[in-house]
Amino acid sequence: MYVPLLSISIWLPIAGAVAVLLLGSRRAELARWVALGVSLMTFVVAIHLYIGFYPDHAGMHFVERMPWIGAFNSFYELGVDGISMPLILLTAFLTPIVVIAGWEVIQTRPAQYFAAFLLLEGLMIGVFCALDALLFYVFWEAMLVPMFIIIGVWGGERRIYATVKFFLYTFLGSVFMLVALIYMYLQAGSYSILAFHELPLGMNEQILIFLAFLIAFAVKVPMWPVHTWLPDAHVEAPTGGSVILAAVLLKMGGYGFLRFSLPITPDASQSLAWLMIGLSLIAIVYIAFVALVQKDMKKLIAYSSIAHMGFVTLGFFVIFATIANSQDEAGAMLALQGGMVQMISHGLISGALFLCVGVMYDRLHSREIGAYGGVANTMPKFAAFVVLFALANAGLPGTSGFVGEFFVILGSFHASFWLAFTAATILVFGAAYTLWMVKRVIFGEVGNDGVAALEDVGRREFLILGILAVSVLALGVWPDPLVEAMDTTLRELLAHVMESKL
Amino acid sequence: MIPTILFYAFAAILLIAAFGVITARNPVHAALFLVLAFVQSAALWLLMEAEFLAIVLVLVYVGAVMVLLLFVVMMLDINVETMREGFTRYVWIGGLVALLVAVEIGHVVWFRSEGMQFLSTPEPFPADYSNTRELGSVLYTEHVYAFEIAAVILLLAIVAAITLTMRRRPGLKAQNVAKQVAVRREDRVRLVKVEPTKD
Amino acid sequence: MVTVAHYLVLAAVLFSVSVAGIFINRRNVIVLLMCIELMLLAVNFNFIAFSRLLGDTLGQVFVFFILTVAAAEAAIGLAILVVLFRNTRSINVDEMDTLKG
Amino acid sequence: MIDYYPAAAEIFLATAICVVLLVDVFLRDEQRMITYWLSLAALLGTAACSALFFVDEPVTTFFGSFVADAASGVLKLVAYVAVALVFVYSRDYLARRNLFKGEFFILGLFGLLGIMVMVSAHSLLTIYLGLELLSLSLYALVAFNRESATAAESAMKFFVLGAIASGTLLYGISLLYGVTGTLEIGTLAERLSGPDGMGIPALVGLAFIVVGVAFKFGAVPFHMWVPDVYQGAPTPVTLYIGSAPKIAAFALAWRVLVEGLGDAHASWQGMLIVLSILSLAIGNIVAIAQTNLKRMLAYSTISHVGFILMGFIAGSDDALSAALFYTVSYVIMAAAAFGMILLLSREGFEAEQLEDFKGLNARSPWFAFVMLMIMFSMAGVPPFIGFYAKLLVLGSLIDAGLVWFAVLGVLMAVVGAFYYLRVVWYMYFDDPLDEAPIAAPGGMRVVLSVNGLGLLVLGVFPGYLLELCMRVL
Amino acid sequence: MESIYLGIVIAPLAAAIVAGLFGRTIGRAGAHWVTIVGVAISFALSLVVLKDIVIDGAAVFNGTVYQWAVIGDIRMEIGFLVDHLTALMITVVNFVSLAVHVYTIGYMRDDPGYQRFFSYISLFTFAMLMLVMSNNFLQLFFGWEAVGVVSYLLIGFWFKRPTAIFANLKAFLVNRVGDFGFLLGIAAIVLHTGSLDYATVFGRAELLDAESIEVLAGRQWSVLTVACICLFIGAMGKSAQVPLHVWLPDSMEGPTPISALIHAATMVTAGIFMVARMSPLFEYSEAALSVVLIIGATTAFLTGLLGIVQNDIKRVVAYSTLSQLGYMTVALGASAYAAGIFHLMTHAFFKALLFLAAGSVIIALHHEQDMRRMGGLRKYMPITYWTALIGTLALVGFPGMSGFFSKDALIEAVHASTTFGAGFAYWCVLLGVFVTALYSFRLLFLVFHGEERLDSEARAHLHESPAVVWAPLVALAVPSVFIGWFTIEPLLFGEFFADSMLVLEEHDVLHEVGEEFEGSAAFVLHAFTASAAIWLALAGAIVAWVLYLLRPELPGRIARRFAPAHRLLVNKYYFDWFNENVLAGATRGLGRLLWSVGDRTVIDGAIVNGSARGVAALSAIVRRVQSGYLYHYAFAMVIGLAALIGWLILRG
Repeated sequence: MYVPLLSISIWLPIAGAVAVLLLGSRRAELARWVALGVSLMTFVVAIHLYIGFYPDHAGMHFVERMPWIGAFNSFYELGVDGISMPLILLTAFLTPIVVIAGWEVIQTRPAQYFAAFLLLEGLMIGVFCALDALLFYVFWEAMLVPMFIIIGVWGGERRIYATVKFFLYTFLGSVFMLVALIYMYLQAGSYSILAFHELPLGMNEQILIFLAFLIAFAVKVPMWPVHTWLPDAHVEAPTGGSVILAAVLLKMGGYGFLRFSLPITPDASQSLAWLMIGLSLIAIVYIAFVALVQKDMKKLIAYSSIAHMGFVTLGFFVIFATIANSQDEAGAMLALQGGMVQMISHGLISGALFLCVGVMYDRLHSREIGAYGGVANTMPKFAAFVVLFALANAGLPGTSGFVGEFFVILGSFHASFWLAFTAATILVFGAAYTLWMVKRVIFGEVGNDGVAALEDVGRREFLILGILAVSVLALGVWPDPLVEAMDTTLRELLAHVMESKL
Repeated sequence: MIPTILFYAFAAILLIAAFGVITARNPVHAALFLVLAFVQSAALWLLMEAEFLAIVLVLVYVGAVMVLLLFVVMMLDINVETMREGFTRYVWIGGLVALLVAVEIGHVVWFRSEGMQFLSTPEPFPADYSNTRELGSVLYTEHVYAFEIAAVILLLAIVAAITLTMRRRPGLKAQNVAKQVAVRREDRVRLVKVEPTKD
Repeated sequence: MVTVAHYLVLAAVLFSVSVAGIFINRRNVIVLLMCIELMLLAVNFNFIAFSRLLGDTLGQVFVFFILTVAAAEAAIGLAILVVLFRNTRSINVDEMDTLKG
Repeated sequence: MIDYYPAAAEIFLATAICVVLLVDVFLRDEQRMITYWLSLAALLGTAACSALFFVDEPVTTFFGSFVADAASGVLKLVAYVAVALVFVYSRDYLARRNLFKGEFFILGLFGLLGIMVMVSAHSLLTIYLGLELLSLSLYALVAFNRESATAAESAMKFFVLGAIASGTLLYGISLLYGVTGTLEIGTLAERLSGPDGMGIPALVGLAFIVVGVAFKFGAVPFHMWVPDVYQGAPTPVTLYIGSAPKIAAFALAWRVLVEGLGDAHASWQGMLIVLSILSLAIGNIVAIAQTNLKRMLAYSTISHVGFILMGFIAGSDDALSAALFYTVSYVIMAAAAFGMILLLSREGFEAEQLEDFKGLNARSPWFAFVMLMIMFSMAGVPPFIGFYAKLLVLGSLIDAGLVWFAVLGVLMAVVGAFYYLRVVWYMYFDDPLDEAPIAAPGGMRVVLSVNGLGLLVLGVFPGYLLELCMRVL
Repeated sequence: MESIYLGIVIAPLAAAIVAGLFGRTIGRAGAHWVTIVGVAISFALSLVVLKDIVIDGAAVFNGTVYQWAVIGDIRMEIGFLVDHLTALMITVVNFVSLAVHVYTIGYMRDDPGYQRFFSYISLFTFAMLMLVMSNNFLQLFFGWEAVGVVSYLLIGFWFKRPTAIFANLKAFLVNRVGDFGFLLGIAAIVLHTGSLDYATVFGRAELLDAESIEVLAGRQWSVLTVACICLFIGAMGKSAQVPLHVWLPDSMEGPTPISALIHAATMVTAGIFMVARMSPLFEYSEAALSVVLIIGATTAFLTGLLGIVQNDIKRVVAYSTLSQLGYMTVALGASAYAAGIFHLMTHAFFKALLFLAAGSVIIALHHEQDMRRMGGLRKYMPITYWTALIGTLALVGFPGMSGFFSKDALIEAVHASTTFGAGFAYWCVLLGVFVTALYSFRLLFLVFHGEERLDSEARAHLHESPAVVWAPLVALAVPSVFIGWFTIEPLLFGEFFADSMLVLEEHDVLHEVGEEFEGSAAFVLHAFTASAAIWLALAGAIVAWVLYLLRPELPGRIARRFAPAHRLLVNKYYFDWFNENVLAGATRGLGRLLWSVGDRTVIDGAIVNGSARGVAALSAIVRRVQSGYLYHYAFAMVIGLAALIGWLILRG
């Protein structure tokens, strides 16, 4: 029997969102359970995506195609490959966690809160499996709406500044992409992304299109110097919002590079790779310095996210130099795989770290590092989780955080020794800012009466942190299932990118 | 020769009147200048053998519209003394822009009308030509649609003017004709059987 | 000889004068209404001149309708003027500035 | 013999207006609902006539001064819907303010007739008359609340500026007439496409006409009336002005510029580009500083006009369809937006300040959501219809090789997004300033909800409307 | 066999997980039992392996456990390489670990984090075993970092102490600097050989040497040299070589058992082990070997000097460890890998012994660590004293003790080496012997001899430590005394290591030393005649006796006399000062600068918010055009009209 798995995983959460909204906040308890149920069902569907995925098959899986807007020759076309499937899985995995995390904490308009997240989930999955550029763009932009609301309604003190900044920043970025998409539509006669991949484009066109994409994706990733929305958005967003923002939304930038920039404009990517690598390195080093001096935990993690996402972009764009210097695709594959694994892993780790900050924030209502100290005394279980996730964030082998960084550093070595050298500084800096925070927050004598009165994690919190801890460790100890799933797709991508369109 | 002299005479008076309209201190004077301008225009139109429109302009415009205008001017009772303030300060820039527009259009019709007959004098119509008949013959046939719309516009003007200006003043004593008509004998006269008094 | 162009230039000058009148006049709204009448008059000149040049009646028909509409317009304009005056006891252009920005 | 059938809708409406007028005269104040229902019935009848006599191929009648074609049919139907929405949204507001008079509906129908005349005009004369019919009803409508000084002020400004604009338009028409000797649009186009048809006098006439068109649209620098009138007019009238007449403006531009002066596209393209850029910039930038929602929406209109003009600038058939689509979707959005203001208004309280929307989500989550959809749609965020409107016009610009202009457009859209977002943040992120329940009647709630949801539904399935727009032009 | 190998690593891991996650359920006794049993099983199995490989001569095992990831044609796997080196290492590790486990029962008796501690040390054992048993670079790095993390956790075990959590952060970061190099080294190797597997990589070592890489512009360096130096930077971090040694003394903030286990016996020697393991690479790079040699020699001498001025009992031992690690490194640099490993082994025993003895003293004095408040403890703690004495003698190289064999052979090997820097290294290690003896006996005299400087309360409770504490001391004392006798020949000159390590013909210094080797006893005798080392050691001991027992006022006078030198030593050559104030300070300063200027002022302030403010300001200005005056509106229209017409006319 044919089951449109992708459509289900998009529309099930959206329908769930409507249902939750209709239930309303007066029946909050029921709304919570419905939200949890729907998100879990979506996760089950997403697992089926993994089960039914043939890693050796290079093309799209689970393809669905229906006419959508005839006038544009635009189709409701869905499909996943090795790049998008893990990201969908990540999305579907984190949404139930976010729902559970907000279970008791969210008391103002809970139904809207959960509905917003379900809606967001559906739209995010839509972004990852849309094969029609117009459809993609619709999901891509529509996603901003629930996120805008989430940060703005349930956020912290400066939430309005943060959410407006977030919205305008990303909106500014994506409109340029829209122009590029329209341009290519006019060239190709359809909005099919796969057709765009094969579209012959001259160098100047490619450069302009690449830059348009760059603005869109760089904002999302975010890359230096268009990163400043992220710390604000993260700091002000509610815990769930931060989690989704860091774990999934940022990945869309990376996904965009793989799905659009590289295959559509391979020659421009090659000729502008120096720019991308430069920006990535700046992100890694510059942001590390900045992260070091943050006084706000969420801000620190946000900056750390930027630095870690720098590895993603570095991995994606270092391939040209690697291939050019070695004629060997292993290095390039390492870099590509590294970028992808880093995205998944960063999703888990940063999500977990934001949840940890959320746990503390729920108790003391402060994100300041200075407001804590010696949390391990009163919350030993929690402290164990924080230390684990912090170490994972610092790229400890055996956790998922290591895998991506390892691959990327290895992959960039062929490009240039100093490139790998600079990238590898994250070993030191990442550990420095993360563990320094841990030192000041978790360790030490009990900092104040507030800390003294802290209660350790409850069952609900333990559950979600435990699940994340297990997945972080599992991915670190055995990344092969993930790597294997992506391998063929990335190999094809690499071959495609290396073929000039000129 | 005579038409030329007449043209310049009428045109001069027309322009003077127009300047008068925009510079007159008193709105009543302005209205009267406008009447003068209309009359001069009617004369000029006669020179162009548009007799019907010339007459209409005098009858309808000067006769009706301008009277309405004057009527309103009088009714509103405006303080004439303060009417000129600020005038001189802006007159030069206004004049400059107006001059610019006039020069632009004049330049175009005089120098840039290649292939057009703008600089020719049309032949006069034959003596038995009736401007009114010509207009009449097309107005209700070719232009019946426009004519009907014009009718609707006039209806609209009536409705709009009434809507905007008609006020039911409370406390105003007026007859309610409908009520008067609808009144029945029973409402006004009650027949009472009065027992005859017995003295 | 008086050519069509003479009439056209006259109309242009008349048009400019009326336009100038609208923004030179800072006090009285009634004068603005008169300027509008002048402007329509200028247009009428154009139509009649062209009608004469081309030797057909279309232009004159147009003038006919313009006159009609101008009358209606004048009626409505005066009605608005009356409403304005009743509300503010003033018809000064300078004082019509509550809506701005 | 004149063929009256193509003009059945106009004839029906004109008759219906007379009937409503007559009936209204004999109604007592408390029976005024009859006028309301009669007006809606008139709209329904007109729509039925339009639908019944819908033609796919252009048909001209009345000696070439009237044309019925598919596009005009669609435009008229949209106009009916818009006017119907105006009537439905306005009823309660008017009733609460003692403004519930038959004249409102009658003037509204007069205006609609003017729009229809313009849409179906095939002669510069009928275009002018239709324009006047529409404008005169609008002047009267703006001043409709006779107790309001601001309304009178805005009506006066509107009137004077409108008269200047129509004078300018007339001047342009006179020049064109002088050059071509005709007023009929088809013939005009033919004669202008001749060897030396497009001389300087014709071009100057064109400039005058562009001014008239721009004024009707409200494009910068001929936009000055828009904010003042939107703010000063009673909200139902603002709703009216903000919606249906945009169709007339589109028709004016389409009939005159495209059908009549299509050969001069290169000449008016440059002018429209300037107007469009100015409109985008001024509209979006000044809207940010506004605190009055009606005024903000006025500036928003100006910016939307900048986008509509893009369709004309690009000039191809698809581009015109894009402009048409934009116009139609804008009408729907604007109707809903002003409908929201009417919804929140009650006795002695005009919900026209931005602050009046604060905390709407706490008061009514559903209508906050409707407003959210409207705002995001106006900002051009998918999956709402406003996005496709922008997508289409931008696409046509890029197709015409004006990529830089498209980039400029999207940048301005980003600037514009800010003030739409502000409405959403007031509704969702701030606490309500007043807790009064929404007093609007059920019918209006339903219609407004449908109107708002329409933005979403048309956004998810834009295909039908899109193809319609492409087919008729 | 494979299941045995798995058992060796899994037993401690399982024990760690049980003790860590279910510590509260199984209780304190449960925790120490489960972990001790886990490590005991592992130790037993490692003995089996040792016998199997060394005695039975079983084939070297090199196999994969599972595939970690495959990318391109690079296979990344988790697997074991069990050869002689591995067998020796796992035995040593497990032995010391077991001893420390037992010792901990006593040492940590009253600590609230009892179960956690056992979990950590068990986990550490697992990580260390993974490191030494690895057959590839990936797993090596895994273990490498994992031991670092457990070390981090253990140094900060008493997380309430500000000094402890400062020290653990410092330790982790300094180690990370080393790992940074290590990772680059791995990258160089993987990328140029296409494999992570030891066997494959070693097989291509010569090819690697032929390839060149441009690190500095215009300079072509051999990939092998670059890789080896990078790898050695990792070793410098982990094995605390100058200048990355700064973390080790601070790491004494952790509980003493882990100082013994991690910071003396096992983890810090991982670097030594690694270089030995990589000998097939290092051998082909003269430059790398020189670097190793010079760094090691510098460390050996300089850090030894610091031990003289320390007053904290554990810190003295820590500096001693640093110095001894320097010795091992020197051996590696001289291509005497076997000597390095040999010293590693003997050092593991006697240094663990010394630490545990120090710990015994510390618990007896209720966590007093300052030697100036000790003295004369001999009579209160005889077992501790004697075992400590054995440890000290072994450390200073008293003839016949284990340390004597390893150190003397090492010095001989350096003497024979021709690698660049060998002369310098030789003098360093030779003088180091004197220094070693000086600080070692200083410690011994200050703690156990002389007058009692204890406070009265401490003296009242003073008594010998319980059996769980002294039993491991004894257990370690035994190999400290004897192991050298039996192992020097097979290890250094025999075929014990077989093919585990590669030494090129021209570097084979041990062979040279071995030519004169005629049995352990002869080696002892030979030392008295042919080596200066033993006399230097004696001199050190005497000087210590004079200074700290005979004339205790002398040291202070000397310190005042040579005040600048003394200050230099007390301040540890200003390394910490430099790191904290210059490096860390500059980093934070740069961070603040980038944040406040780069992010907040320029990007956010000027560009992002600036453009927003700009638009708002523009808006406020432009809206004034909408003045409300009708004539302005009309004026705008007319201007627009005039402009349009004018444009048309001018355009033609």
